[in-house]
Amino acid sequence: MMGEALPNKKSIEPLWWGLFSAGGVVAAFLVPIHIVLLGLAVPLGWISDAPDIFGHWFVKVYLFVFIAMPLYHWAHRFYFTLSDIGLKSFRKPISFLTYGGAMMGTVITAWILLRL
Amino acid sequence: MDDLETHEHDVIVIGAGGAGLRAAIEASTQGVSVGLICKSLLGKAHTVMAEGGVAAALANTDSRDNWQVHFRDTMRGGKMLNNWRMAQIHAQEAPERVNELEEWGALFDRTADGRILQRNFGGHRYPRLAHVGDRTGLEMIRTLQNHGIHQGFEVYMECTVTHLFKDGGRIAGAFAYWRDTGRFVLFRAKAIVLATGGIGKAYTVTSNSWEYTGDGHALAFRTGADLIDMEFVQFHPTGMIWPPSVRGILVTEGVRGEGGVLKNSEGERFMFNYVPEMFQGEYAESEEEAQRWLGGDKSARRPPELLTRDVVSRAIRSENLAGRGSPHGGVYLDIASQQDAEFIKRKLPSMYHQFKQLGDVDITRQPMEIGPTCHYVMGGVRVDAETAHSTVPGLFACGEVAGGMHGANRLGGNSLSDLLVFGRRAGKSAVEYAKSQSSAPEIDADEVAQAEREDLAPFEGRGDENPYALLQDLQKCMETYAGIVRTRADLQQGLEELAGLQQRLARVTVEGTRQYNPGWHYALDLHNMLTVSVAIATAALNREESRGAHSRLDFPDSLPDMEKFNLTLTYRDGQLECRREPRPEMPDELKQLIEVGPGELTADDVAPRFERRRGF
Amino acid sequence: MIRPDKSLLYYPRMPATWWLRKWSYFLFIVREFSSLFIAAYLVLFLVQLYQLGNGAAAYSTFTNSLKSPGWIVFHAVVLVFAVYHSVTWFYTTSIVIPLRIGGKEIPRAAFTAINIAAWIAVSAVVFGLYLLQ
Amino acid sequence: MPEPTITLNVSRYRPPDERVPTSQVYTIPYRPDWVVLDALNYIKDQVDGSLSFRWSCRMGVCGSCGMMINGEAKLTCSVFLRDYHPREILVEPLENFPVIKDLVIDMSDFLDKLKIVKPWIIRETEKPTSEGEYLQTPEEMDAYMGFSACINCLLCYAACPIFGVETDFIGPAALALGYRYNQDSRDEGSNMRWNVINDHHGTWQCTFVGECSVVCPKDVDPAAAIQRLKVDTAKHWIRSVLLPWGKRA
Repeated sequence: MMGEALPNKKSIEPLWWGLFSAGGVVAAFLVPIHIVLLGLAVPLGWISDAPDIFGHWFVKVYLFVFIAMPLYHWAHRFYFTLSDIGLKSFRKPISFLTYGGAMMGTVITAWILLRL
Repeated sequence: MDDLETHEHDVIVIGAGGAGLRAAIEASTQGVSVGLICKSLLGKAHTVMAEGGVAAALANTDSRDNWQVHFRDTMRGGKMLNNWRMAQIHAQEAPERVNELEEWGALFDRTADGRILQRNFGGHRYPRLAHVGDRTGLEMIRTLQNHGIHQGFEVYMECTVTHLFKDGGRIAGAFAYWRDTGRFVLFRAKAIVLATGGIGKAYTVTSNSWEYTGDGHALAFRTGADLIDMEFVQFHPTGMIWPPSVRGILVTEGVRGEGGVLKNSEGERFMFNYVPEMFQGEYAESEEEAQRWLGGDKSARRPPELLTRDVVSRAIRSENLAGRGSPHGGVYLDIASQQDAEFIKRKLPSMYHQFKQLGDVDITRQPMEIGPTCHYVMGGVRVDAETAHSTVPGLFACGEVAGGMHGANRLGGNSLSDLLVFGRRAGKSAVEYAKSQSSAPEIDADEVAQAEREDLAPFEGRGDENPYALLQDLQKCMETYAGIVRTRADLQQGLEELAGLQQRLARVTVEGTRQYNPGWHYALDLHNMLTVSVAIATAALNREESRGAHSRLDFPDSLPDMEKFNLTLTYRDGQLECRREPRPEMPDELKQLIEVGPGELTADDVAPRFERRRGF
Repeated sequence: MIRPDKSLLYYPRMPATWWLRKWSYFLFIVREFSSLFIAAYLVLFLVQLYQLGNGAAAYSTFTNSLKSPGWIVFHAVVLVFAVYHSVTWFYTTSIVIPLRIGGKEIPRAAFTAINIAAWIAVSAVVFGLYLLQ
Repeated sequence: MPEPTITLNVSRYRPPDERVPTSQVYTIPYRPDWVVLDALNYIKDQVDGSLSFRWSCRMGVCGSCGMMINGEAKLTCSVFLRDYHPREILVEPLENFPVIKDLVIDMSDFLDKLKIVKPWIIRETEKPTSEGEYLQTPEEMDAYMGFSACINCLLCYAACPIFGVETDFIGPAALALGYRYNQDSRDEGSNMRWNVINDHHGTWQCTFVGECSVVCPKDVDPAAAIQRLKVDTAKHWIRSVLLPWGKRA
């Protein structure tokens, strides 16, 4: 049990939670329509593919947010889910995998978008 | 005794309801070591069940109110038998205690301009009860608990005290057992504050919970302290009566305060027929006038449903005897016809849920079936008004376990203010007393060994008496012979049966181990309940008149001569001694307050309050 | 707070499979795992963009492979999780950030409905813009 | 016709002889107007005087009689036998807490947690009581009133799997209490609570399962309180990072 006075440490959790929330919003509003468009409608031939659209710079900015943010959403949820279902003793490595993965994903996303 | 767990404090408070918490808070702010012992969990004491509100002449809702009117209402409600000094202190200090509680974080319903809202209640001339919906007690105990937990007093939870020890004449400590392990524990203390609440479990139909077994009354009594006014047991007029499993559960007086009316099976508002002489002229005389009052007309007088509890309880009983009762022996309490559903749900949310959930009744549409339920004991440990000191040096009492404050009948809302006012005073004076003791009192090892033997006796298989069966018989005995109305023959019969129960108690045997054993706990509680029951019946037998909550069929009138004394009980050499204690003369200025009409009191006293408000 | 004896207490242990005990717990875990499916989809989409950067040939090879039944099923499954995420997200948002109109909190269901309407509108806009390109 | 009966399967734990809970089956007369607590009291009074459980008010306000009824956290004074009859009723102690005996749990840890959220009004300068109450409009009161109705019954802790996994989690009721004081217009102490709330065992441990609010018998909605605390704490964090020179307690 923690004592009366907790150390006044600067926890970074508000930052992760903020990114998680932003990612959750992006995912909630945009992911389903993207799947419908690019994962189902185009492959099934309902509409034609339009890769040129990805070349516009503002679409690149949009895609950066669209991809990177939900990665933090995943990282945060997955980190807690794994510890909720009993892996709390592996918290450290899991946090490297999840939050680290999201950060790496951000860099990779930027790189891929820049070379388009 | 060497291997006995022992704790030492300057002040020990027994009981963690409102009074005990307030006493412990006060004592610990004075910088001494304080221990708070409670037999159930912290924050679950009976105060939590108080609903309607806490009475204090804040004059927020009606500017005509002040302490003098509150004092007058309390004395008249108590049928002049109150310790006038206590009633005076109570009326004077209650507003500050309520404000203090508010400052500690208590939530109260508010007036539009942000002050504490007050509601009407039986016997109070003006709307006086500060409240939050109908869960005021919960808010109070939570505030006291939350304020108390950072005060630094030690809490001993689920720990039941069974004996008090003295060193010479003064208090020295307490003997208790942990409920969960059944192990014994000794507390050394210079001063002990009793705040153990009431005795309601001695009756079958009661609003009280299992904790209310008169522990403090019995502990004090056996330690040599006087009990006072024990004949006065309050039956709250509105308890649930149907279905049987909820019988006795309280229906707050706030229902009537918010406009609820009482009707008999013929649909008549019968309370108009029961206004006692003392209150003639103060209550509405027609339904029309009562309606105007409910509509906010200040010239109209309050409806007779808001008469004091003793009067209403007896009226309900009379209606039943006359064949105009409800099917299950009560009457109807109807707010549905008086207020709209939205209002009822907002002002009385707990009542709405309680009836919906437990009784399958929608109180916004249907009347409630209600009847009297044992609710409060006015009698208790005789204490000094200023200090809450009992007749035993070092032993203090506050809250319901203390006697004198409420006289022959308590007004609704006055118990919550009582426990704040006198809880604080008891804590304060216990510290003063403890500091005045130069040497720590000693506890006699033989007495401790004796206490241990007595407490363990039920495990020794001395007979085949079941504690629950005994408890039920005790409750039935008190309900039958020392209930709402009494006669000499009944009380004598009751005392005889109580003597029989006393003998059966010696043969009680419990099964199982000492760990959290409810049978054993009951067996020990029964000692206290029997002690208190005998005290009640004896006092009731000795007061040959009817007054307040004490109603004698063989002496139906209040006798002026009997107003001059209280009945005091003392335990001496194994014998119970009942004597008439003359009441101290009240100063003339207080006498005047009671005799004059309330309207004449206001002008001068109210003005300074408003000056102050503007400054705020 | 003084407690006498902790040695006799029984300490229950929460099994790792607690989320199978109750339907509401199970739905919670599904909600949390939806983030994994969404992330997986996004990684796949990243690969698509990467292939686009590798030139038209690489890109069309990749998009052709998305026509296989396996990938169609994958997308369908992810879509279910994504929609589940959206709906639960909008509902939880109504709890986290109460919408007040005239000082009163509007009902959570109403706020959720508003969010869902906005979601459909946003989806329509994205759909429209893509078609118009 | 034989009298109808109902069966209760009750968890028993009797140390020191038994070190793990067992169960005991009681078949008692069935009364449709009885709540589960009435049935337990019947067992204790008439069948088995050694059965231990806590209760007090019988009216859903003291919060003593919380138990697991068929796996759901409930106040036993508020659930009727008729909702289960003729099925058997499984009665267990509240989940996630150490058991003292039978249906009695140890809640002392919770009382310590209450303390650390500082559930009292904190003011920069205290006002003497003689000046009367703090003014607070009905609207200001409404902002936190719903969060003040907690009866410390611990059903929310029993329903919270996160607390089950990590008992250091401050948990729903205590955090909701902190939120209640932060929302109170009379209070100026939210900076003093920030540390506790921002702790890993504070709000951040909560993953919003939401069951605490479902089981709460007083509609306190601790889940909402905790999520809103997260928002407030995140805002506070941003301020403290972006404006580190700003005023902070």
